[in-house]
Amino acid sequence: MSILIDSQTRLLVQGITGRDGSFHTQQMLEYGTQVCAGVTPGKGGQLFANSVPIFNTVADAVHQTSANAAVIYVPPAFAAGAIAEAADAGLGLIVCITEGIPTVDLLRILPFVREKGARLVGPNCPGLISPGSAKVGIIPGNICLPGRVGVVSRSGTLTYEVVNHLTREGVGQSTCVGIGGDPIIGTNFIDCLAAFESDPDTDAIVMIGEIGGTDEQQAAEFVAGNVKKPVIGFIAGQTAPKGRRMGHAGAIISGSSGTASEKMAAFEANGISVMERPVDVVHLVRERLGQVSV
Amino acid sequence: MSILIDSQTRLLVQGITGRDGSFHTQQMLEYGTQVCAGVTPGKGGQLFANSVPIFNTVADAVHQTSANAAVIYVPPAFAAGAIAEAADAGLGLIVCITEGIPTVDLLRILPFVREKGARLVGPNCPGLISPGSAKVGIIPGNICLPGRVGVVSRSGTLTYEVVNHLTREGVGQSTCVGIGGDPIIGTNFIDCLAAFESDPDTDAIVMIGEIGGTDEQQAAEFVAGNVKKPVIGFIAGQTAPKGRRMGHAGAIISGSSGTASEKMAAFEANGISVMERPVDVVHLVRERLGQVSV
Amino acid sequence: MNLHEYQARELFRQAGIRMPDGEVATKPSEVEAIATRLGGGVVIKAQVHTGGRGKAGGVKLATDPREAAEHAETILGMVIKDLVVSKVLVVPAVEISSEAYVGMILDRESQRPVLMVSASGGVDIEEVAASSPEKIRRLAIDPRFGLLPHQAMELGFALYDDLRHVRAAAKIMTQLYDVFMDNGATLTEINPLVTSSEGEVLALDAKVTLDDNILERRPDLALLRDETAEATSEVEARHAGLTFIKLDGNVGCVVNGAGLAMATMDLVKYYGGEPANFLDIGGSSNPEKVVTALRIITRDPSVKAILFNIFGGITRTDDVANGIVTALQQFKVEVPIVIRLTGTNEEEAIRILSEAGMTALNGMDEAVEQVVARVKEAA
Amino acid sequence: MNLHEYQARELFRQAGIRMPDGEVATKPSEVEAIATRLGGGVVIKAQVHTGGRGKAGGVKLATDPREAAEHAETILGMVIKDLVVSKVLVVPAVEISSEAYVGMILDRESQRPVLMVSASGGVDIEEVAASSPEKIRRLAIDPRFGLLPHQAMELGFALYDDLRHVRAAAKIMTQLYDVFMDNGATLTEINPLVTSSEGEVLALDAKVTLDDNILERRPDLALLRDETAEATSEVEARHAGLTFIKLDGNVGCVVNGAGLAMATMDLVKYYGGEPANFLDIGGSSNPEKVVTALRIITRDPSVKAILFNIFGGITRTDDVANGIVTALQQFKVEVPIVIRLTGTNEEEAIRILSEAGMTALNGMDEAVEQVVARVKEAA
Repeated sequence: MSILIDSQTRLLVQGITGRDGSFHTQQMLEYGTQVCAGVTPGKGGQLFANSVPIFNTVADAVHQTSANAAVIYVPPAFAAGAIAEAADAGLGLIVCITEGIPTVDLLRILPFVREKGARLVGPNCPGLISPGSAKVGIIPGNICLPGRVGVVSRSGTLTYEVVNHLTREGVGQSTCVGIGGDPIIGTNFIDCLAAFESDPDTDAIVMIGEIGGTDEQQAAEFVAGNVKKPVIGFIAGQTAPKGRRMGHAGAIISGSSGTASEKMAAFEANGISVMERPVDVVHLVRERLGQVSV
Repeated sequence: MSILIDSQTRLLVQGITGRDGSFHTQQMLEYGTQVCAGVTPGKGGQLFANSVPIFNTVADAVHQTSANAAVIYVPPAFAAGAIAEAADAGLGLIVCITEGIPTVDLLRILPFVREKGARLVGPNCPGLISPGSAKVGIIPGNICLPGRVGVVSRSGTLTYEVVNHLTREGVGQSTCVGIGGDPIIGTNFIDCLAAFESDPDTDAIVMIGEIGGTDEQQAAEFVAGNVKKPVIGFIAGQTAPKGRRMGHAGAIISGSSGTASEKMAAFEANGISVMERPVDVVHLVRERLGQVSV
Repeated sequence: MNLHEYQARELFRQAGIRMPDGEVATKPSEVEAIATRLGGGVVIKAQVHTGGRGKAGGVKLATDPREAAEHAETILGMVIKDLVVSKVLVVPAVEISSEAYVGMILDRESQRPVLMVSASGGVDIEEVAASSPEKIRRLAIDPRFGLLPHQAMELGFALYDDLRHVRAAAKIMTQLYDVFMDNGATLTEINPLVTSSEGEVLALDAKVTLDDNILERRPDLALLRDETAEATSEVEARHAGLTFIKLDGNVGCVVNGAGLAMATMDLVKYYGGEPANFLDIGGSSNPEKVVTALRIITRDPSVKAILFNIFGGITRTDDVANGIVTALQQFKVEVPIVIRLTGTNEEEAIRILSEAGMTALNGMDEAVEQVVARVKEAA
Repeated sequence: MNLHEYQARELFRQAGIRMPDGEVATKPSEVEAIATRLGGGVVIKAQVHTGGRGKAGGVKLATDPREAAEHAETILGMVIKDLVVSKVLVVPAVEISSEAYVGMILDRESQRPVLMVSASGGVDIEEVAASSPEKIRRLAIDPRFGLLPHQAMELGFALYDDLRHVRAAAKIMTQLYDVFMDNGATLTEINPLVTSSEGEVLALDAKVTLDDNILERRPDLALLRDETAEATSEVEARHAGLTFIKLDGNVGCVVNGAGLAMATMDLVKYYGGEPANFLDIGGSSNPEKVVTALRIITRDPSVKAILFNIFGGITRTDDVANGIVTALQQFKVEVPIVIRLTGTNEEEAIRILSEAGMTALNGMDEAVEQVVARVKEAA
């Protein structure tokens, strides 16, 4: 009951011995994710946490362990290379947590990833979690609850805030995906909306956007044409000034384009219920699910 | 009764106003080829030979004239760019006559041509001719005769020599293709063999190779597995010394590999009749066609 | 990171883009010397990170070195949109036959660099895009192949008829693409690209915005940062690993995560308050960051109350609590602080705060309502 | 075009490949000075375009400057496979822990540059390829993406265990790819790539072959051509736009087109003769080319008869006929000439020849049989 990852996902961790990589691998293992291999060049042959074999290269790791997904915690200078390595080794899902990758590296590597048929989530994203089954990335497991609402977001902690409201009120999630706030990302809203739409275990979708770009507008049009399930949306940055980058490289209003009001209008025009506050998620989901079941 | 080009081919000439381009365009027009457009940047709007419209860009030319093939006579420094331009404009066949293109330009541009779904013949080749229908390139029309033998060759004048023997003895040709003698070329023996094999108007195939590389050996294996029609082969360079480039950039015996004897052995081992001299082509074709018709 | 025109020109020059000569100066006497060296008329251009410098009087034509020095006197020290002009660029005046626009941007939709050209240059390209979009030709460039020669030529023909101009413009487009990719830019722009009366094609302006993420790899580019052209508090924040943007309200906000920070600002507004800033302490918590955050915010006299909104994931809420306590030991905070903490190590955080005599709230709405109320009490 | 080691080292250096210092010299006194500057033991290496210089005594170790000068005395002027050594490279002697092989070639089959590495370096790689192909790892590089970091690392792990060595080798592979692509090479090779006793990874040799077609675009590379290292007649031929290769026989051949030229040589052999050369006058005919061709061929005392085999397509046979007539006016040709001409303007050609008292044949076999007979008569 999820998209992209589930209890069958065999995860490989690139940068498993680094500070972030080792901490979050421990967390993923504790959550029950099948972490079957780690990669750190030069540490091939060692074990992580006395259980996960470490390899020098992703190719070796895939060959030995049949991993089918990768999560990347390597430093920004090496991250684009790590993405290419995972794609080249045939991994179908690559989740890149690393923040600060030069955009030019991504521009160059994305066509390679696409040719290899891999799906990249991120970079600079919290990853994803299918509550109760698997967690890939850094989304805290304890705020999630297995259930039937799909969540997709450009943000990290704002996602936690929204998910936390759902969980507290007993509204579980099928999968929560953080797609990242950079201008160039591998997986966008539409990809996730399409996946949730065709996931039999998702009943409603929460989409959390922010200022900058036109991804939300395009997603809204996609919803109108292709998504039958109820969609509830939020846009952060109503009070953001123009021309200033609000933390995320992608969160910037250029000229008159990319404003929160423009995006919220697109949501409303395309049948997406708009949350005014994060807390509104609960009643809107319930309302829309109620409508649907009528 | 031909491969790659016929009387329906609508040809565009890149570099139509240059010395070689204008001379050979005249020849192609006289042969009856449908030359429907020329391209020379800066001369858009003019006419070639009072009949062929000239455009600044291939895109313009294709848009205005529905050309479906290009032949390129531009100087080496611009030739790879011209190939890309033709491919980008959607032309299905691109014949590059230009000699002296830096190999590194071709390495970079070939994947683009392939992605666009275009077939490149050459570069540094004499082009092709479907006797009686169309001529694209520089193969002299007067030495050819319409008929049912396909000819494919790495060489220029050696092809003329062989075709001349056929024509004099009344053995006509379906199409003659000069694929060029460079190490990196767009269309190879196997491509042409496959095309001739499936051409209902070709009965036998003459393949003219030379020293260097292993294209002929691979072609021979392809013949054994995939070509039912009789194939007659020639290899130039039996007396060539090792390690010296015999004119063509591709004609060089490296170490013990790429020798004429090795290639002729591969021909014989795979059912290809080997011509000792160019003149042998006539009786071998007749002999093999006789065998087939028995 | 925005570059000054004179810095962008240096990157252009490395890529071979043809431009008039030009030199940068900080004093009128230098401007006079440069104008003398260049000979003839010159243009003096304020070097500030903002558009509209022309309208603000930051660009002036001088017919001789003396007039150049006079203009420099006026322009140096001028304030344009809150920014003080401390440098001017001096270039020869060029007689212009035509003005075009050529720019490269990072395009989110195609996930590619996009080259935009327009024969209508020298004006605000966004206005052209809005009013006459048909006047702009756009081309998404596939980085696997780069800007192909025929693509550049096609766009050149969209600007000019004369083949020499077309070829020159095509070359400049290729060079502009190189500047973009080789330096990790998110924008490279020439506005206007002109044909001179001698028939040359020249870049009369140079604009480059760099991807901040490239700077670690390219210390040469990082050196181009001009911190004098930024607000002091934002520079201080960046050095501490924070993202801080000053706004006009009175509720100081300290949040972890950019999305949550924006949502927090929005909620302040929702409950009738006005956020005084955007402040993201980022993913990895560190008490020192919190101290710096508080120091920056409390320096702003318009701040009447401070809101912490921390959702602990990677961020450990106890680190944040420690930061608050440390800050309050180091300096006095005159305005009320409302703290919302939840997530990682939240119990420890609450213990730390309560030992220091503070309490923390669990809900975001509750916290925002409270901080807005405190501001109103203070008013 | 083959480069000398010292020239290849310069391209390597521009790409950042780590190598021991080294300098080139043409006199023993210079070698002594360089050895003094470098200090310690040095290796003196003959700069010739041929393999096997080591076996031929063209590479020598010297423990001090004096011995270096002595070795230079021996090596300079030495003849290795017909080539006179006029330059030596002097490099510090390096204590070596391991020798590997790293090379890039242009691969016809994959139509890509192929990187080859082997932990068994310092020996003839073709022998390794023949005897133990499993010791060589090959990777075809997609020029759209270049050599990706993980690909270089994987190959690095095929050579070394120590991560520092792996990273250093991966870096050198990337640089070697850059040398290949940036200079239009068809071969770039390091044999051996060594680990020094200090743990460094260094290129101890440098080999580069350039694509002749790149030279027009790159005058800097064209300057590297060392015509003293080539046969004089081949240099003369190239300047005239011909391709000429000296062989051991006695039938001089002048042909248009490389394939036909080879087929002509083969046919000479078939009819019992021995070709004295490969000579292709190329596509565009020009009487002057024919004159040069005849001049070069007649200089070879072993040539007993000359065969022209011209199939006119772009080549105009009348141009060739004119060239023959002009040449015979300019200098005396002592050996018989057999001419086969067919194709473009053949009637005019025959007229020109007959006016000069010559005849032309129409068939290739006929002409070859006749020229072989003439040689036998002469014997």
